Amino acid sequence: MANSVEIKNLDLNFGAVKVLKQLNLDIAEGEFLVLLGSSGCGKSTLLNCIAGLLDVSDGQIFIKGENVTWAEPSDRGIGMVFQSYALYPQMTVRGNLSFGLKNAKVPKPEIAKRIARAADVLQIEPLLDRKPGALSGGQRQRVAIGRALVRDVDVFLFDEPLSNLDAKLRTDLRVELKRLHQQLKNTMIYVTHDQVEAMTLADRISIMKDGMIEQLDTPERIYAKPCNKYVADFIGSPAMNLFTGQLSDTRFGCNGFNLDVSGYEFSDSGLRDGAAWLGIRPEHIMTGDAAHGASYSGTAEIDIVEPMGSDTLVWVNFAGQSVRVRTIGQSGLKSGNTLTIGFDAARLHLFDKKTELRL
Amino acid sequence: MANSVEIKNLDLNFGAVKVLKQLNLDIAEGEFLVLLGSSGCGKSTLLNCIAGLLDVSDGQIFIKGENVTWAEPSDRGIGMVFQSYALYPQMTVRGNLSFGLKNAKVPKPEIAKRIARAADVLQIEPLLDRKPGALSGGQRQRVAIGRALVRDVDVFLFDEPLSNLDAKLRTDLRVELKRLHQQLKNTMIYVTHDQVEAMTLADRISIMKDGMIEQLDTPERIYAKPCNKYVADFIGSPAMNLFTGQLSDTRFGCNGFNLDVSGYEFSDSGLRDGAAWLGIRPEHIMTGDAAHGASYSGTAEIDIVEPMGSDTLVWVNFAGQSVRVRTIGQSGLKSGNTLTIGFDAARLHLFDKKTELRL
Amino acid sequence: IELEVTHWWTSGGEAAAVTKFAEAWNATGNTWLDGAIAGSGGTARPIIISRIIGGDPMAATQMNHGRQAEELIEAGLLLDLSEVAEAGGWADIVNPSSLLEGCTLDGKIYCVPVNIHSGQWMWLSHAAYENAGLDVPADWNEFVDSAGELRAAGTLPLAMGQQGWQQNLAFGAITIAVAGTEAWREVTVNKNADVARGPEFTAVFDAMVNARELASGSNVQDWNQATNMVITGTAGAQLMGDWAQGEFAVAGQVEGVDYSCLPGLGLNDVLDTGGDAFYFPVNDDPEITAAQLELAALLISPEVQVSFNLAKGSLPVRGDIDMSAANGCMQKGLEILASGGVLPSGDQSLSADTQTQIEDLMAQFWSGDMPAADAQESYAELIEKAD
Amino acid sequence: MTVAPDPPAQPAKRPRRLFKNLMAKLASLPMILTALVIFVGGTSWTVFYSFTGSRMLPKTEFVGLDQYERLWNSDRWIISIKNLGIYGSCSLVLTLVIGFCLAACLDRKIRFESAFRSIFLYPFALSFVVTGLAWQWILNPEFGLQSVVRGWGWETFTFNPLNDPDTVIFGLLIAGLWQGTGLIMCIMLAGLRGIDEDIWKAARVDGIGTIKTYVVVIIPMMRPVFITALVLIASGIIKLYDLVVAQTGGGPGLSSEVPAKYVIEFMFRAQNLGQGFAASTMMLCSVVIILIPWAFLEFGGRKRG
Amino acid sequence: MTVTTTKGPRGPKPKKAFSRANIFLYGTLIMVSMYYLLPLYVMIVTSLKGMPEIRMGNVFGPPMDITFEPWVKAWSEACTGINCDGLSRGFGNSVRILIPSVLLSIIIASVNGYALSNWKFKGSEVFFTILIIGAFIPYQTMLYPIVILLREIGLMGSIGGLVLVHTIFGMPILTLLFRNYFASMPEELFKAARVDGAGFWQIYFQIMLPMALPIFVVAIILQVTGIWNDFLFGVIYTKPSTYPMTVQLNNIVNSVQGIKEYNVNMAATLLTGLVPLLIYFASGKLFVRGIAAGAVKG
Ligand SMILES: Nc1ncnc2c1ncn2[C@@H]1O[C@H](COP(=O)(O)OP(=O)(O)OP(=O)(O)O)[C@@H](O)[C@H]1O
Ligand SMILES: Nc1ncnc2c1ncn2[C@@H]1O[C@H](COP(=O)(O)OP(=O)(O)OP(=O)(O)O)[C@@H](O)[C@H]1O
Ligand SMILES: [Mg+2]
Ligand SMILES: [Mg+2]
Repeated sequence: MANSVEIKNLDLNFGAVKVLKQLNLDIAEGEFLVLLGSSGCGKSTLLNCIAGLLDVSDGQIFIKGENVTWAEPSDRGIGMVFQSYALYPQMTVRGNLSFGLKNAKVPKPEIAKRIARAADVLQIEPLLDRKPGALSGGQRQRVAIGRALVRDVDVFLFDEPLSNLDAKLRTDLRVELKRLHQQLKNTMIYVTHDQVEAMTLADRISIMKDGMIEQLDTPERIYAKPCNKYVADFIGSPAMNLFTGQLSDTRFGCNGFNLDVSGYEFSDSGLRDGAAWLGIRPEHIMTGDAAHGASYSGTAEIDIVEPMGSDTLVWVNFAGQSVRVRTIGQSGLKSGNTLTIGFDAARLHLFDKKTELRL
Repeated sequence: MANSVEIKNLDLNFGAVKVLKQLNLDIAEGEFLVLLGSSGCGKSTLLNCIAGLLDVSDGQIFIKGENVTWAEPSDRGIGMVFQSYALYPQMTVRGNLSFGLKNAKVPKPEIAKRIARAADVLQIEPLLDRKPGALSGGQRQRVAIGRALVRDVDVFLFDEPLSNLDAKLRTDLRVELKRLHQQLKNTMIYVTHDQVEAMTLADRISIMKDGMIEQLDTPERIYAKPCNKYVADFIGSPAMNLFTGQLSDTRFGCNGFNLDVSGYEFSDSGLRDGAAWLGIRPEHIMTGDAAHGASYSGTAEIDIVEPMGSDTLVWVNFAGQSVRVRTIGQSGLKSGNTLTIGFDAARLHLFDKKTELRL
Repeated sequence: IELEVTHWWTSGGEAAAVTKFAEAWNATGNTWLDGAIAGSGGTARPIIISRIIGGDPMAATQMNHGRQAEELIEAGLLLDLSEVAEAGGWADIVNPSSLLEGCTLDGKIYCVPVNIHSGQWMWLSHAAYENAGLDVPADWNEFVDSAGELRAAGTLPLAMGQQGWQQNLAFGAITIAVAGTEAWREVTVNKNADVARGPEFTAVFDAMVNARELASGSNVQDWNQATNMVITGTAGAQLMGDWAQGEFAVAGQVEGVDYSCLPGLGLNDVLDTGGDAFYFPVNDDPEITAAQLELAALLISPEVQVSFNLAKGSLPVRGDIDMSAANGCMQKGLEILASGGVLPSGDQSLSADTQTQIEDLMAQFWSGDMPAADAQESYAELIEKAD
Repeated sequence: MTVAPDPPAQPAKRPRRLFKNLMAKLASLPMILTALVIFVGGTSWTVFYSFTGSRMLPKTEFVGLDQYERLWNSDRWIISIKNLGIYGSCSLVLTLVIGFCLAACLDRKIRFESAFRSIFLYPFALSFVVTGLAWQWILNPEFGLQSVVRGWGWETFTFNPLNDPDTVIFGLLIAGLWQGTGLIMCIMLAGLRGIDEDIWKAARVDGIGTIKTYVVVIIPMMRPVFITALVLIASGIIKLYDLVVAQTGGGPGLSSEVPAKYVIEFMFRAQNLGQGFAASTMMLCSVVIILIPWAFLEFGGRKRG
Repeated sequence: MTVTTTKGPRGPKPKKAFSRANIFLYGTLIMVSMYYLLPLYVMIVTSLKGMPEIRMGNVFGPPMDITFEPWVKAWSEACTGINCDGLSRGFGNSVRILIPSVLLSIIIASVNGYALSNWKFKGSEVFFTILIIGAFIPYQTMLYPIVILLREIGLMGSIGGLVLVHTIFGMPILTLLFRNYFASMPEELFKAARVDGAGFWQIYFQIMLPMALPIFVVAIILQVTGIWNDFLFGVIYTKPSTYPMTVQLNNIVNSVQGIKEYNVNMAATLLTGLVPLLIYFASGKLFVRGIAAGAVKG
């Protein structure tokens, strides 16, 4: 599969501040790539560079094999959807959709055809003659997508397109977006700091931190095999529990427990000794009877119980720290009681203490 | 247990608009009550009435048995925490905490003592001499809580105190708040439109809609036995699947399936016939082998699969509509495949079609 | 040809006089485009100068002749009128000849003097004195003596407009009357600071302190408002130039009956011979240049001089015309002129810069309580530095 | 991740700097010209000639600092500066105080707000010339305020600021405040409206009285608004000219002279350009002194504005 | 839930219409309003009186005989020098100066503000800073250089020259207003338009301009009043045939003939202030809103 977007050694500085540092990224044709990272890590900046809205300081950008590093945004074959929709408030929806095409001097009948098609795909025909002010948030977002759609672009860029919407709408539009991608098969680059969006939408997720890419992989692998402690901690909600301790061959010991990790799938690095972090996701901690068969099991005092309907989040005091445990809904657990918890070696994560890389 | 806050027949109009309508609410001493509802339903308005920041149009408000309908906010024994923190930006944290006390002519040593205690509870000692501008969002929120704390009030009012914070911080502060409540045992009234917050924090949740209370109950009961369709649809994420059909005694039939509901725990209303809604939460739909033993089982085509790490959300086409199914993480399901799903009568919800009340 | 003429003659008498010019010019088939600028010369001068410098000059403009225009002439911005002057024989007819000298630079003539104004007049209200049951004073000293009684009768002795130039004018008049012409000439023309520090001027400044007291309570700003106080009898007297007479005329008052005028404050029969002149900025259009020269000749022609000066209350610049129609005050002035009691005007001797500073000093002196000695010293310093 | 540094298909060159955003640069040309030719050029020209002995016309005859020496030895200049100092400090303080108080009153959800606002704002629509004349008439002792009050029977009432050298500045102030407070009120009102509603609620819950809340909480929060207002007032004060000319003409005597008037008079009436330029250079310096701290506050701390 | 009606306060808190705070508040406002209205009242009243009545004193008394004579005189009869056509001539000139000046200055300033906020280029901030400092330079400093500049481009004395001067001196504050306003518009809108292939002018005309109405209102109000009220430039850079109304007003008011005709002067003053006054009274609310949008930040 050819690469749709290639980014080579990209640097971007705002004055003295280096926001993107020697960044490399290849995105395949038709891929849905999500850029995920905490606020201020440079996601929007990267997207703006790809769109040509920011001048890169160094490096090159290729779209469909063509060097577009210095091309105008409108000549790059990209469409962009913004968090605040950025619809032109004084134009009707139709005007919004046709603005770019008129600028590109596309003939009238062609414009009408494309708008009709986009309106059909996005189901916004009845809205075409309204102004953005008279649309709901979700409708506006759809029009914003339509604006990219009509321009028949190769690459769609989304900058947190759903974060201004309320939770319910966000879920619905997320699914619509996914369906749209399955239908259009365009390359899509999607910025978000919402993990759920990233996990559900992405073919591949690129986790960014401080202008660099920490891990670029499928959602499943990022969840199951985070390549370092940062990614492990970042992905998953509630976050992974982390314990610091000492690894010696097949055992991990720390202040409070000690367990056999021979069931752990070590990476190729070969390291099996020394100070290390042990991580386990709240949903992988077994409780009650199930815990007894685990690699390690012990008891902990329940601190706080947070019922969330479908499941319950329990905060227990264990090994000198507060540990999150996710268990079934209506668990009947009470603050102050004791809970038996168990760790399964196959579902642990081990990271080197110094490099913080996965062992 | 005495009632800490009592609201009787409260009306509030903004001009001709009736925002609160004959609202009654009793809050017990030490209770953590969450007001939950969609935007614009009147939650903040109710809170402001309790605080005395809005003049009621009709009705009475009692705090600790005293009629405070006309009392000044500062005389009501309440403390309030705002979404935007509303810290005085030019004062240090200490200044913010002591301002109200100084104004009430509390003696200096007493002020110092109270600040020390609040700072201790909230762990903000090191911040006392900073200005709010130099604090992070979470720290500001803590100071805002501290401002209510030092005033030694009976009732804490929170207006979406966490919604300006990012997801991670929100989770952490939520737990802190819960812990704080366990420690202080004050009455707390907490406004939010975030279900997770409501479910995890509340002793009781009051679900509001259009200035009226739809259901007032414990989180567990609201989740397990929503009293009407609105509450059922509102609580739970992703939302409950709803099917409209015909109920005749022990069977519910609709366009696509028909199942035996004799396992359903009907309410006292006695109604068992007529047009009705059937609801089932995504997490209660059984899949694969487990489905076979259910009250009803059938097959559905998978539309979209959304892996979310710890579990997977599957959208299937069933009975002519899109149905959400929540299943385990790494399910291996693929769009286009067929999935066996099953409904368990004990976990269904039935609502009258007309009154929308639970059957 | 339409010629735009700027001036700052906007009071009643002045406007009437300008009309005479305009009528005469319009009668020749040309058009007089009036560019009056209200306020004193101080307001008008920046406008006039910036327009001349800015390359969009008017066709003719009023300016006090004297040193004000020197630099404009040097910069070649003003039209050389020598031709017309020669043709009209101005050198012979202009009396006193100092007027034409003021228009001359390097032997060329650049302006047309149109009238003679003198500042050394005292105007007295008969009504005011009658009310107080007093005789109308015949000179400054008598005036000072009777002032106390006048004030006791509820009449302000001396009307004084609160503007530097009016106060300076009063200073000039008092100087000539009190110190005499010699001392005046030594200081003003020869810039002799020693004389300015001398006893003659001490007397002058003492007299000034007196005058300041007599004028206290005079709250008007403009000179003609002050004149109006004399006309209406709310004030006993005013020190003002001969142009004040125009106001009396407009008010229909008669010299000797309703008011009196005392040249040289009745002490010294001398008058300075300042006056107004017209300058003609250089213009590219030869047609306009021709018209400018025509206008220059017209302004000094006998008929125009008569009608203009009668209206304005000033003296004509030519000695060869019949001014028998003039009223008593003007006749007095003409007599003094004829008898040679003539001084050059301050404008011709002192630069605008120095004048302004003296005016400032006077303004300060009159509005405050500056002691005579301080004022004298400051004045002497200004004279010392004058160029 | 390894990067194969394969040569780009078509090596795209970095475009020339000058031609980037060419249109924006062209469109900004009027601004650039104004800034450079008029403001920088004109100012430098003035400063340059302030070192010459120019009289009626600019001449390059250098006299060093003579003009400045004379300037600072001139009574009139000193008086002008003093007057400006008195007028300026009073005007600054009073405009801010009155402007803020009025804005605060209007912000109290009162009736007829827009009527009051229009009343306070309309003088701003009138020029200083009109302002000066109107107040000259009202303050005229013969038929203005003084005579009216005396007419009511208070025979000894004396209010004649314009003819008293000691108080004439306050006469100017009355008119200046009348004209200028409306705009400041407007700006303050906009600032007050921008204050988070929750702050007010927090203060009420804390039991802080309205006035105390304004003083202790709101005013400190409005610092940027105050700075904007301050700069506006200050720049107006330095330019003070029309009002003086129309209302008092600098009198009585020199008691209401101001620097701007000194500049004009010396440039044109006294025909001593050098002196006028020296005075205007001094004014320029004071502007720069006022502006530097402001520019620092306004542009220093932020990246995007 | 059963509700037992309980004793004690119920319903809205009774509000006293004349609470002490209210009396103080409205009292202050009314007192202050009187101060602000006094000059207007005096001007109107005086302008409707005849000279004899004025001479009797009391500027505050209402006119006993209302006469419109002074207004007529001020408009068309008052004399300056030998021209006795009142303000009427200046009105036409003012309009002819006003319209092009306002249009030109606002167009240029809005484009500048737009370029400064959306198309920053190297040095743009420097020029802007100079411009802003320029706003505070006393005009007097610039008078002479501008005379020379106008001479060089041959516009001295013409309406064109004055328009240019107004445009120049209006530029700093207007540019600031527009820049702040455009900077407060979402940047994403601009980005979206660029992705849509719109250029500098297209974005300006099709996206920004239609959204900038409030600030245009403020700019127009400021410029109309500023230019209409201008005296200094009007008197220095024009000539009698092109004098604006304020200069005529000054001429009429300062041409004292005998005693001052206060009624005519006041009528003239009112006539001159009429245009900006009307604009202010008509647009009070918009002005406040626009000021909030363009001038006050932070
Ligand atoms: N115009 C600018 N000038 C200077 N620094 C900037 C500018 N724009 C962004 N930055 C800085 O660059 C960094 C990356 O910003 P960017 O907007 O790309 O973050 P982001 O990952 O999109 O964050 P968010 O999730 O909050 O949108 C931030 O630290 C920000 O402060
Ligand atoms: N001052 C006011 N004047 C008129 N209507 C108002 C006012 N304040 C609120 N409302 C209306 O009252 C209703 C309830 O507002 P309220 O702020 O209580 O909602 P909310 O439940 O807090 O919503 P959110 O979750 O968005 O904060 C809304 O429809 C709102 O439009
Ligand atoms: Mg971003
Ligand atoms: Mg709310």
